[in-house]
Amino acid sequence: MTRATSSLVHSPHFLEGDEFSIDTFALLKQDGSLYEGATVPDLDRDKALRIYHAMVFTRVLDERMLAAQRQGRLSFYMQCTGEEAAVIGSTAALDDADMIMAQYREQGALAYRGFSCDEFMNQMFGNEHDYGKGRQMPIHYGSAKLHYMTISSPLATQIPQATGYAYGQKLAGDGHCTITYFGEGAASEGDFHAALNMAAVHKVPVIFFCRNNGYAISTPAVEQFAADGVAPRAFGYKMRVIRVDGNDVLAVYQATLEARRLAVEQNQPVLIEAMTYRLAAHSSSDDPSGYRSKKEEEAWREKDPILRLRRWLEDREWWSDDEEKALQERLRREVLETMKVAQKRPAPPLESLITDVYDTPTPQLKEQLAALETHIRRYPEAYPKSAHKSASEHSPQGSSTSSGAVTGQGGY
Amino acid sequence: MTRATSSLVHSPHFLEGDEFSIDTFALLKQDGSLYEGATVPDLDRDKALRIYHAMVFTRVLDERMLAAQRQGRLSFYMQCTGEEAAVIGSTAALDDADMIMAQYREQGALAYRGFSCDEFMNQMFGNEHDYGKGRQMPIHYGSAKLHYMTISSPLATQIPQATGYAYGQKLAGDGHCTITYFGEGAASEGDFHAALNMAAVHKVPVIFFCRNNGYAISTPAVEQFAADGVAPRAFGYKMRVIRVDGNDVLAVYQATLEARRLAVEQNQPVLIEAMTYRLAAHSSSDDPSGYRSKKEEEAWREKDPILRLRRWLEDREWWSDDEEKALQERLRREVLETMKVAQKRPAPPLESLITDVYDTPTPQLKEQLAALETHIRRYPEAYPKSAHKSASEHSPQGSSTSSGAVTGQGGY
Amino acid sequence: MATLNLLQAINQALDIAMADNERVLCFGEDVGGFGGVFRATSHLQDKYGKARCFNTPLVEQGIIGFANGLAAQGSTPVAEIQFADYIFPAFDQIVNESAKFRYRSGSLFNVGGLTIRAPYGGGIAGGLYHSQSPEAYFAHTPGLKVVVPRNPHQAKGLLLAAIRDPNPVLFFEPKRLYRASTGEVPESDYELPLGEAEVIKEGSDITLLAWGAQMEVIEEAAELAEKEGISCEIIDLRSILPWDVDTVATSVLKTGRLVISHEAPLTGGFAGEIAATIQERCFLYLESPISRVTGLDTPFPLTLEKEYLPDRLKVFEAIKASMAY
Amino acid sequence: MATLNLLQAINQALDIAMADNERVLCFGEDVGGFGGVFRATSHLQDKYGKARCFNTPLVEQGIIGFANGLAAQGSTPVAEIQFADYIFPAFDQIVNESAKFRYRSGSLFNVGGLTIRAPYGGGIAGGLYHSQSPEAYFAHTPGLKVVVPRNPHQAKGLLLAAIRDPNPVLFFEPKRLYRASTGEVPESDYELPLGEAEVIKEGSDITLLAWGAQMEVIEEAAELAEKEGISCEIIDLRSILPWDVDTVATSVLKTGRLVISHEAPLTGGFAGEIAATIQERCFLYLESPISRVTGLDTPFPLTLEKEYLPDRLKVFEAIKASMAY
Ligand SMILES: Cc1ncc(C[n+]2csc(CCOP(=O)(O)OP(=O)(O)O)c2C)c(N)n1
Ligand SMILES: Cc1ncc(C[n+]2csc(CCOP(=O)(O)OP(=O)(O)O)c2C)c(N)n1
Ligand SMILES: [Mg+2]
Ligand SMILES: [Mg+2]
Repeated sequence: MTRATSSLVHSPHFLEGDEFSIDTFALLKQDGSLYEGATVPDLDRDKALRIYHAMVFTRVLDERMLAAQRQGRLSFYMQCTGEEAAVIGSTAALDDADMIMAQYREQGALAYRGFSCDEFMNQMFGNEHDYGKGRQMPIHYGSAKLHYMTISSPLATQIPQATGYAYGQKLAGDGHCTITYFGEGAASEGDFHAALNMAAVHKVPVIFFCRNNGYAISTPAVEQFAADGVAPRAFGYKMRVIRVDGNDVLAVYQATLEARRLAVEQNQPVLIEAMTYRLAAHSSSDDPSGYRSKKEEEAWREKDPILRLRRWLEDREWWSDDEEKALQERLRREVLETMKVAQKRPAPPLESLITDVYDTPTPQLKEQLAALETHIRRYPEAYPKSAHKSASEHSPQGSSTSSGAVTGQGGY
Repeated sequence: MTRATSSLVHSPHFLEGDEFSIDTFALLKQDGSLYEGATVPDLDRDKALRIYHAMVFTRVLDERMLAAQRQGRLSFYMQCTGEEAAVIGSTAALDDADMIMAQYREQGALAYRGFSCDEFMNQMFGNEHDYGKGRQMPIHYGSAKLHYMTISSPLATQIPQATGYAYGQKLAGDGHCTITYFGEGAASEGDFHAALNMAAVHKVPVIFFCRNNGYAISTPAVEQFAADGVAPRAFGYKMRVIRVDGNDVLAVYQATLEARRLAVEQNQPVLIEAMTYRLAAHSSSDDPSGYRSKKEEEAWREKDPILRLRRWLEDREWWSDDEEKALQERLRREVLETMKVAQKRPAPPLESLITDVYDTPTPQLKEQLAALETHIRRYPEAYPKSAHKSASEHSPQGSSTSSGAVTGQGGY
Repeated sequence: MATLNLLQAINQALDIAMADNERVLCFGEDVGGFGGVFRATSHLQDKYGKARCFNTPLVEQGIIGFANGLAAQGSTPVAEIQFADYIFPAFDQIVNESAKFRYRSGSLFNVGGLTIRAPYGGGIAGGLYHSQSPEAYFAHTPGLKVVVPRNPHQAKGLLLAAIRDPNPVLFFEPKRLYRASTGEVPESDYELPLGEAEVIKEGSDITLLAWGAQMEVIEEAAELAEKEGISCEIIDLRSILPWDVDTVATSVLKTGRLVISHEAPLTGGFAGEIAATIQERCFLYLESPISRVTGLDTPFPLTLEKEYLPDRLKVFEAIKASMAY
Repeated sequence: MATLNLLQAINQALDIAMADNERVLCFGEDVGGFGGVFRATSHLQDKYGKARCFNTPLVEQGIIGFANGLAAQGSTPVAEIQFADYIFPAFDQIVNESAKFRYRSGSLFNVGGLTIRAPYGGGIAGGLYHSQSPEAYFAHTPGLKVVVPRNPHQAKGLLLAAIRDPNPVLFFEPKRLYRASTGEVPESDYELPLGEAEVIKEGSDITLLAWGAQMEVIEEAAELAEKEGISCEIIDLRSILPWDVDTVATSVLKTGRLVISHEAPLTGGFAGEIAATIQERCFLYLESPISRVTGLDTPFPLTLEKEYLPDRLKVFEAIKASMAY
């Protein structure tokens, strides 16, 4: 695999475009110690542990949900594994009311903001409590109260939207910015180009956060672009840029802190390229052995971002083995129990098929729903999720819950 | 107006991306003498005069056709005025069988290749001799034999197409390349980003030639991008780039010669940014006084690329006042006479409405044509361009020719 | 009341909307200081500042992506696409994003503030790429509203309603009428309802249905028909999506005959949807097949555009054919 | 003859096309060494080299722009769009460019070599963005051909015809059937005609019309109906554009009744075009309104996708309603 390689620097120097070789900003070594000359960012114990908890939760959630998918309980899943530092370190550097417009692999950001395990589960099982009303595939979370825009599958569409959102924030003058996450693959889309150029021209407080994890499904970065990563594109738009070790949560945190300052105080859009690696498969539909070596994966597994932070926390005596054990157990239990409950919750009501297309259903939609209701009343056993209870007595074993034995091949 | 400014160099140095400040390559001063240290490219008298003739023809054509548009003889026109050196100097550096995929302001390239005055006129009047069969607005030329792709109005679509075309040339191994022209405005489209990235990844022999003429209709370059022109984007794709004085035909010629060598011999795509100025209105529908000053225009009129080349030719005694006078007169006469004839030629046959939608008309299209024929036979005087002569006796004064008093507000 | 042309009416609607609500923004290619290539946004930058009325870079997918984000943030963007023919680079942002934003989030987020304006249609010697009528592409997309005004009075009222409607609206302006259509327009702030067709003229023998610039054509055809004693009911659909089935069906139940006309190609055009729905609703009342008078199934031509377009004579012939069936 | 699934049939068609003509190229996101996320292009890179089968960067507008250029140059590109839901960023390149390339140049140039493959359709727990059926968007675009196969045998023959057809063809593959549909497929190189519908089963009471994965559904509905003594004629439209009006009209002239089914939303779906055309062609022979059984006018849902989809029971009900009219 050919990846961007460059020497390391230890302070968050934003490139102006007058130098071209792009260094990588890093603070924390894999053993939990700092690089020589590196200084710890301003991060107290509470915040460090909030970050760490979110990282561990994300890892546990990912492991359990992938297993659930393998058991046929869930149609689809996508793991953040290996990229927790990039996602959570950056979110932690924001104000909790800054807008997040993510791609799909950023569940860690939501976990950091306090999305509950139950909320995660309800979305994944598309049950009646899912904010998205069971309309999108698993992992397409959204939360208005946590300022996390609902995920959209078409890649890169959120990038120019983030520019627009942030332009609105700038006009509102409320001191907030928007961060948008995307993969190095998505950065090839035309929407990426539009978004960065418009942000630079209109001086918009937006942070473009590229998770360069080396692959877009099976396509290695070397077949995605000929350049040294995504970062040099910033010069083409006259945008500040920094490259950061994406497995180093401290560096990501500090880089994003500085980026946010530039965005909010100076209306300077910023591009951050976090060099990381997707340790898991692209999704539950994918098997990476078809396109990369175990050896390569192993090399990156050595750079596990969670372990790296844990060692740093332990060095500071902010964390211990016992606490780790207790946390892991609690989270595992929580995930499993919450999953059980969520999976049993009924599907959203039939009416949810036609609401939210418009602010209020059109006459046509109401007619279509009425016709459907009549039809389902005629064949209740054929539509167990939505047939009236009285009518669905034929299917006693709870097949009216939101997810039966779904074996999806839907997404990729 | 804020425009890219940088110091001048006098040899065609292709930037690798390891330096960032982008100089402008120039050879010829406005007085027709060379910059100190500059050397003349390999250009014999015949070629130099071929270039010069094409430039003068283009200027004359533009003047006459704009006047024709003003008289209501033509629905629409677009001038190349001010950019003749950029367009013709680059085309002259190619093999005549290299593919040209232009935007719309590159009639000079076609003139250089030998498109006849009659061919120009037939297109503009959309008459029965127009290769495009009267389907597109004036200036949407195309020539298969001259390897000039028919112009398409949607901006930037030709840029990724050029990448694909050149990829095909590379596979064919015939030693040809493709050049694609586009404005600095069109370079904002997503298609631009797609095209350059794909060309770099797939090592395609394509030359991306950006005419940075300072405006996209009324939008100045400073509202188009925040960066120093379009050139720095090349680094983001790891593509060779050169900036050239677009009013200096010698520099454009030599830069393109080198670019072609890189493309054809090394499968290296190249970006050329030619700094120039649109001296005329955007099109016959436009009035630039609404968005820029006469003073600015005057400053650029001082840099007239045709005059610059003429002076150089005269210095070499390759050209004289008498020759100039004779050429101007001949071209003016040719344009006027050819126009008269072309304007009187009949419209394409009714059948041309349905041909070329597919390789052969579908049954539906044949039915639609038959119905239309029946209809026109019923109301011949309402469709003077297509009614049978026998039926159209009501309209004796030649109103069955292709263009009546068309006063279009179609394009912009 | 003043006599305005269609462009002036649109400019006035934008002006009122911006004065009324400081979150309304107008942007697009050349819409800033220049006021748009057709001048629909003239003077708005002077009046409301560069932050609220501005040029964008030349990238339609970016314009609509940006507008989607702004709308999600709670602003009321009115984005201009310079010609409807150039809306296609933004198709993904409109069809996959604007249209599905509210639904996919369960209404946590929406882009209801969004309005997209674009000049559309032929008859102005524009050829392939300055003449298209793309309404049917969007009419297949639940979540969008699609509106087409026929004259200055309608344009002002419908555009104000579109801007304030809590759903994304595509507003297609018949550019052939920009200066050609003039009429009395109240100076006040008024709205005309979206989703409602308008019966322009009552009649008993046959219903004629169109929208936008094509209204003129069917009105002229009706005049020809009336001379032959055929009484035409004329309906302006006004909203293509959602469309007013009831008004059309009520009319056809009365007349038993329907001719629909649009400039876009026949196959897959919106007349097909209307015909399919009305034959179902009015089956037993139809005295002749529903007839469509449309552009040919080809790209838009230039020299022969008169031949291509569904003009009053073609509509007149369709009326006679329907009556004689 | 071997028993193949739909994916294998497609892979075989691509293999044959590439072996037969060295100017055929296959590319798209992940189609290279990996063979595509569904494995439709498996082994092609090994067999024909990286120059002819390769990954592209992740940019649909670039993929189709590149493909248009290649086709104009005289090559025969077969571009894959990973899911039909992701074809919209390439909409401009397809609708404004591929479709109009030949016409606008007066046939000086064309992109007739182009084929675009994309998996489409629902029923696989794909939700909003892995389920769409966008054929109607393209069916409104003269210059394109649109083809949808129903099973492996059809897929191979139609895809070979599409690749060799001298016009740009969109080939939508029913991904729900990729592995679910198996059948005998000749090993030979054969083509099935574009633009021709196929009468799958003759019948006398009512005509059922669909395409792609929806064929299974109407066949099952026909079985239910036959049990009640209703004789169904079943037609696979196969080509959406241009479509075979004659075969459908001939059938409806015989049966007097027509039910059309597709997964895409009702409004603006292609069934509307068919209904509009057939009510005109067969007006005096229709014994009941032409009926459409389709997806709802909403984005594609997930949990309630069974409820959303036009299944055999819904089609069966429509048949009965038509018979009882
Ligand atoms: C417009 C669009 N095209 C294609 C896809 C299919 N797809 C889903 S994820 C993916 C790869 C994305 O790679 P990258 O952006 O690097 O993100 P990563 O998965 O590595 O986090 C592809 C091609 C899509 N969702 N949207
Ligand atoms: C996709 C698309 N959007 C908008 C337009 C309308 N339009 C035609 S020319 C033009 C400006 C182009 O500017 P530039 O690329 O700089 O070329 P120049 O006219 O300066 O040569 C615009 C906006 C178009 N033709 N296509
Ligand atoms: Mg990636
Ligand atoms: Mg320009």
